[in-house]
Amino acid sequence: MTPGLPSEATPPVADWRDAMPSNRHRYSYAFLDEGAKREIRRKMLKAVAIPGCQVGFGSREMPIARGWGTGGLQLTLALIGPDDVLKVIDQGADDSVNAVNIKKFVQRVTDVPLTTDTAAATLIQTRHRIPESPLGPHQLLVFQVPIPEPLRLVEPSERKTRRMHAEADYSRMWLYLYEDIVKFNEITVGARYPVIVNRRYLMDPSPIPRWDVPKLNRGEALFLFCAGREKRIYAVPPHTEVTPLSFEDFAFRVEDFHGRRCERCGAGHSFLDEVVDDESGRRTYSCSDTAFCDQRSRQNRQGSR
Amino acid sequence: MLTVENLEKRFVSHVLDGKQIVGFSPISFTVPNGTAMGLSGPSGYGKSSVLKCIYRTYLASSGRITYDSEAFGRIHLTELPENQILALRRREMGYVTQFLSVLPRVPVLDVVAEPLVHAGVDRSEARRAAGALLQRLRIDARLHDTYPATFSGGEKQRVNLARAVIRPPRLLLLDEPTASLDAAAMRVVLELLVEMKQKGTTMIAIFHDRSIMDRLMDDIYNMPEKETHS
Amino acid sequence: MKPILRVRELTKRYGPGCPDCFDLTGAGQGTNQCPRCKSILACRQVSFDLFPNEVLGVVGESGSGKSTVVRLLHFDFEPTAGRFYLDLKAGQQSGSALAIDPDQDLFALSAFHRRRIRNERMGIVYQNARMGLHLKVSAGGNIAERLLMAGWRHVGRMQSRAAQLLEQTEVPVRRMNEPPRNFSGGMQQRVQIAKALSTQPAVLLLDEVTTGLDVSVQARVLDLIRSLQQELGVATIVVSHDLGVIRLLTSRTIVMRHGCIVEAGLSDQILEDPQHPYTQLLVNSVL
Amino acid sequence: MGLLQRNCQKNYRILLDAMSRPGRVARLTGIAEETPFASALAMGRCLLDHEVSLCAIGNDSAPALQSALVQATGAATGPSERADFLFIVGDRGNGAVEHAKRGRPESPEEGATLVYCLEDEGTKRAPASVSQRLRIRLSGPGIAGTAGIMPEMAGIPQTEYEILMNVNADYPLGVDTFFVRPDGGVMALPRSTRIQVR
Amino acid sequence: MGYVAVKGGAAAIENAEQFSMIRRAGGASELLKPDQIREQLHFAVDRVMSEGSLYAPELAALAFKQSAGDTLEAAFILRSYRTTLPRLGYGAPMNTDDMRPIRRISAAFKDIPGGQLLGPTPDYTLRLLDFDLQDESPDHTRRMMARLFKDTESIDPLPERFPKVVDMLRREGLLVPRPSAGGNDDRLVDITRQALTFPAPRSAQLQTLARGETGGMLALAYSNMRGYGSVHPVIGELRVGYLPLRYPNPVTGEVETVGDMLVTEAEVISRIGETDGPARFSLGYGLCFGHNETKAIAMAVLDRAVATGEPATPSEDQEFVLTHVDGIESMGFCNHYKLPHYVTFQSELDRLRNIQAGQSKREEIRS
Amino acid sequence: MKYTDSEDRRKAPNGGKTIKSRLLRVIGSADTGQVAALLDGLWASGRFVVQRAPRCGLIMCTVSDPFDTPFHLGEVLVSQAEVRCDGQPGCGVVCGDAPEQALLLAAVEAAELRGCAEMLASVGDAVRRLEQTKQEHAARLSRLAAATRVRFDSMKKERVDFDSLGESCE
Repeated sequence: MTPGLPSEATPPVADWRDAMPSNRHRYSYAFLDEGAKREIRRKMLKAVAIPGCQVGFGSREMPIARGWGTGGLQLTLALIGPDDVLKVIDQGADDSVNAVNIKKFVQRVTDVPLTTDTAAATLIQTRHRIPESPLGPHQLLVFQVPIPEPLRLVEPSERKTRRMHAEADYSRMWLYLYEDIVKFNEITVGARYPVIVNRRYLMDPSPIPRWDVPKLNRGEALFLFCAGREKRIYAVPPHTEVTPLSFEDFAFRVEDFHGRRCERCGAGHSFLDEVVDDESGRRTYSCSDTAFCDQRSRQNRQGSR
Repeated sequence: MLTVENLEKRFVSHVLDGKQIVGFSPISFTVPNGTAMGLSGPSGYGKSSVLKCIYRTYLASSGRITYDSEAFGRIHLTELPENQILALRRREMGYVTQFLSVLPRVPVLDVVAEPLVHAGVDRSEARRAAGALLQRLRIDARLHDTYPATFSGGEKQRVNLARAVIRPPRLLLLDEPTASLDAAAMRVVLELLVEMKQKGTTMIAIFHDRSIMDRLMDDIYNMPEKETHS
Repeated sequence: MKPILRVRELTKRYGPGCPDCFDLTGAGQGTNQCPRCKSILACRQVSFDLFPNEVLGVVGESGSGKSTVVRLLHFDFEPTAGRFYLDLKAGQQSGSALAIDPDQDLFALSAFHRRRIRNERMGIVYQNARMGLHLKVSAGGNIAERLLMAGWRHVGRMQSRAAQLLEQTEVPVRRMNEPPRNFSGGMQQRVQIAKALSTQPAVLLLDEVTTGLDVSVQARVLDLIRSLQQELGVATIVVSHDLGVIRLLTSRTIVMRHGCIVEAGLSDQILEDPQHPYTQLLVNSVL
Repeated sequence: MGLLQRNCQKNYRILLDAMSRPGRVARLTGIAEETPFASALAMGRCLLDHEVSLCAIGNDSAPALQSALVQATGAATGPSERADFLFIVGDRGNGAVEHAKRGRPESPEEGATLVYCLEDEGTKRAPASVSQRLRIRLSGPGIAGTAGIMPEMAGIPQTEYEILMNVNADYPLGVDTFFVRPDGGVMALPRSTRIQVR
Repeated sequence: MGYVAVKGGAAAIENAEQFSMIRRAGGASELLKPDQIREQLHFAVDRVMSEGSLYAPELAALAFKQSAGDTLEAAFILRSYRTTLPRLGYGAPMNTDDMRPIRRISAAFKDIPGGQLLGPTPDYTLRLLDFDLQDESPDHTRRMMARLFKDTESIDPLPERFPKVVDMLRREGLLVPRPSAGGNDDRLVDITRQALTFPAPRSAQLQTLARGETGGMLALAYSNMRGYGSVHPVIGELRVGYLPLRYPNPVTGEVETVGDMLVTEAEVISRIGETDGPARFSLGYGLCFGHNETKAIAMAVLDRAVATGEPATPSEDQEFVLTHVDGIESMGFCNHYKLPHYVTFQSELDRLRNIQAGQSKREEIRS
Repeated sequence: MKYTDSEDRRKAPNGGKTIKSRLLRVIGSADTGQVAALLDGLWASGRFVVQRAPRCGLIMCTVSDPFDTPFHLGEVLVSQAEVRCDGQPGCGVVCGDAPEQALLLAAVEAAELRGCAEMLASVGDAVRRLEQTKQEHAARLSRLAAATRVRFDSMKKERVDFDSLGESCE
């Protein structure tokens, strides 16, 4: 046995030809080698123990491009097992090309069942959205994060942002919002709205719309975030206080869909995509969360029957 | 009130390879409370240096200065911590030189009023008192809002004096306060000093004019000749 | 009278250090770099007190360690050794509710606590406005940053406080929403001063604040500092290589060279009767 | 996927869930209770390898656990104040917990992970633990409202909780703690949990 | 109408992949064999290995074939392949003194002990399109080789090792003993196992640069040489050669040479170090897998540039350089903008409309 | 771990070098068929067992820069296998994706450590042949490289006096 390396015992082989690896070019379960998984698992535990704190890790290269969800994918692969049911969404949709691509890859290396049904999933990897229907305690939501550092907006140097986190000095971020108000009489941050986790760390909730930010606060599920390119893992455990930055005289506000409804399922309380009709040029709206929309449509049909 | 014992000042100039220059040779004298002592002697005997040693602008080389302070009791000025010296300067000691030592770019009125403001007097009240004092010292009211840098030598001297006496100190050190005053101005200044002495201020003074010394001083100390060092 | 600020044996070394560092450097050796291990002792075993209401000068040529001292006190970087105490009961009450134990060495506190102390109890004005201000953020925003750090969360109230401070520091309030990069050097220093004073600090640190300004502008900024100091009574440390600044603002002065304090005394004494060869040289060079 | 790999994945999810819900007791799978240190070894296989260091302390069995862990995982060993993982056999750390790594302000995650390997004897001392359960309240992330310590996990004396409180007083610096029983029962107290002893 | 479903993504992806395969292999020409790529396109293979940070010429050639000649993409494939492999251990510390060079030159000296050895370089070849290559005959190449070997028969073979030019400077005390800034941190870290922190130790800096993207490093280094920086490089020595990989045998513990790697090494001397003390030359160091001189020199210049005390330009800022030279990361991020962003865009749209509404309302009130 | 050179210890009776170490130097130029034949020959003895099947893995190479700071240059793909000869383990590690080569190296090592070098006669012959071809090839390439050496005829001295050149670079 190679010193310093744990190994699974394999029975000795008498004929050398029998020992020749026939499956030499097959990938191992969940793609990552076990050492990589262990490191990611250790770091995830630390991230959960210090909510909102960005924990560095030795991000591995994945077969999808950096910036295309390699962080989320690494967490998914380090977490996933045969008991899981996986859902992958991008922009709220299960069928968008990126989500399909990731699903295809994970299934190829694990064989886990896939679902579009939010309630049926044990593990959900997402880009830019939190599902509309509330998540339960048995569920994990893994976010793909392009830029984990909320302070990057105001400070390019990692060395300096690290120090700001160490000192809980978020005045530069506050100042950014203050200046927004001075200039526009309004906070202009759209998605990626900065939040404070557990009254300590400023956190980038990944580019979810403001609509989804309140869902992070005191949720039932564990939220895990990972940026592959920037090599950071962080987390929001269940029942954890997550507050968006706001002023006493300028409150945090979610996107305004007042008076608009999904053309398909009629929902008036979900995040809506704006769609311009090819022919009429008319602006219409539809649910960004396609699984949610499907479910409502189904119910509508059943109801009308 | 103030006793000087074997006080001596030598300057060591490191710039000139450690050359020693004598400020003044050892002196001893006592100034009783409420009296005025004049320092006399030819120019170069170190009269001004004595005043500076008492005010701690110069560090004495040896000897000591005992002072009965209102705030701290009997103390040795040469050894007193700096922050206490500063407190004495603010509350008990005044020092008037022939040179302008006030701050630039501050209107005369504020320069003079400042010690009162420091003592907690309302600013407008302090300015009123300063105005009156300057008027008495024959500084034209039209000049009160201008900067003293533009003043003549005599005017500057009177501003200096006004600043030192607006809040009468217990001990007043005067270094040629009338050097460039005309006769009329000098008369006013002398009046003022007499008045202060009557109110109890102890003084140590250097006057170029021997007749003023005689009129104002209770005692005169003749500076000894400097010893020459090798 | 108790000092408001006490510094004991403050040392900052850059480099690995060796047992001979202290013997081979300092004013006596004429260098602050250890010839053996190449470490630089930017300041070494510096101790002094600052009293309430007082303005203390720190003078010396560039490389003497004077800026290092104030920047260590502002927690801009970590000291190698030394202790630092603030006794806020010794001074006048300031705006913050932050309590500090007078016997607590502040260098031993966590970065988080030090940051609060720095923000709410101390103010600094740097020579280079770029260090103290965000030049692209509005003047008002620069002041608001400190208020935000101290926990202010009301935009309207911050704006009126900023306006008040700018007025106090003679910056036209109508320029409040302009970024300081549009301002002259003197005006930038005023904004820095307004920012430093915004949380009513107990100690104000001024690091070569007028160096590099035109002489006339220099004078106006110094006047402003003097009058604000007199008005607010904030204990102040003035770092400068310029004896004129020291003469104008300070009552006591420390002279530094090669990281060491070579002389300390009343400012007029330092200027008129300097004792240490280096101070004499400094004073003679001015005249 | 091999059995070992499978158990590691399953147990990791259990540990992650425990860390996400402090005070909640879960149970590791694949624990053969007759094997000494089975629970601690299962945790070790799940989390340790040659990239991290460990140290076992506590009672006389500590050296045996340490060598078993090294054998099973290839982890390095180091003094308790530098170890990434600190296994405490029995119910007290005997002064080592106070000096465990707490991380630096720029990287608090460098703080150690503690594993109290409770022994059956200790955990069966029921009367003491019931009263203790009443006295210790947990709150913070992962806990809706407040929580207590379940009796089966209450195997350490109150002073040990007080030590943990002190070590984690300067949050986010601190240590994260698991308690594991011989039967696989496991509970976590991350540094974010506020422990109140009444 | 109105609802545009994003269904059918799976099929589209499949077809796109196949279309791309056909573009590569669907033509009339004979299909390339990885061996041909490894031997005949060796510069490309070397570049893929060094940017992919995996020395495996056969796999690099395969990746290059698969990516249809896109070196970034090929390096990326190689990098993600290494994610699946266990790390067996660490090689015994190597010293490039043990390199067996096939090329070594110095620009600092006219002649060096052991001589200037041009080796296999196209540096002095005119860059004229060689139309003879359009129809190269294997016979002709073989004849040429035979002649070449015959012509050189009388020449003495090279020694196994050569002295290093910088060692001579060092002996004379002309070289700074250590890089000045950021050089005190001697920790040996592995950036593939732990995220970079700043200031990064020297080992992390060199490892990051060694796997950096040639073009990106060249751009940064060029900015420094051209004027946005202060490094005025002189190439002390540039070497291309074989470095033995030494590894402790897992059974016996004895160190064995398990293979050779072709590497390029550059030692760049910059005029007069800016540190205090006696004036000396400072050194920048570059080393990478394969034959890639541009990268090694750019690396050496950047290594020296980031040692500048107070960074005034991007190429002097360690954090700036190290966070931007990785080709896999920058390419991925650049391309991720192709992904849909309509949720975030919707969110921005909401803000913008809100602001505009507020502005026009304020203007109404004013007028 | 303390690193020692394999050549120092475990001296083979003839020539001072073990067959394993000589094989290591030339195995890169052996083709797979040739290696398989050698393996078959060894296995015919019935004394060899594959303890651990060949697998690919990575070795991180560590190099020292001119300031003697070690750093990681990058990883190298290697193949590793473990073979026992009468219970004596031997390990083979070789660059590249080469399972047969790794096995052969492991077997040779095991045999040598077991003290049955006599079994390795056929391997020894193969090594000699490989050494000869490799040496010829290497010498030709080396002469070719030597031919690109720049000659400075104007220099009278055979060796350059560097002390006198020191100034020219300032």
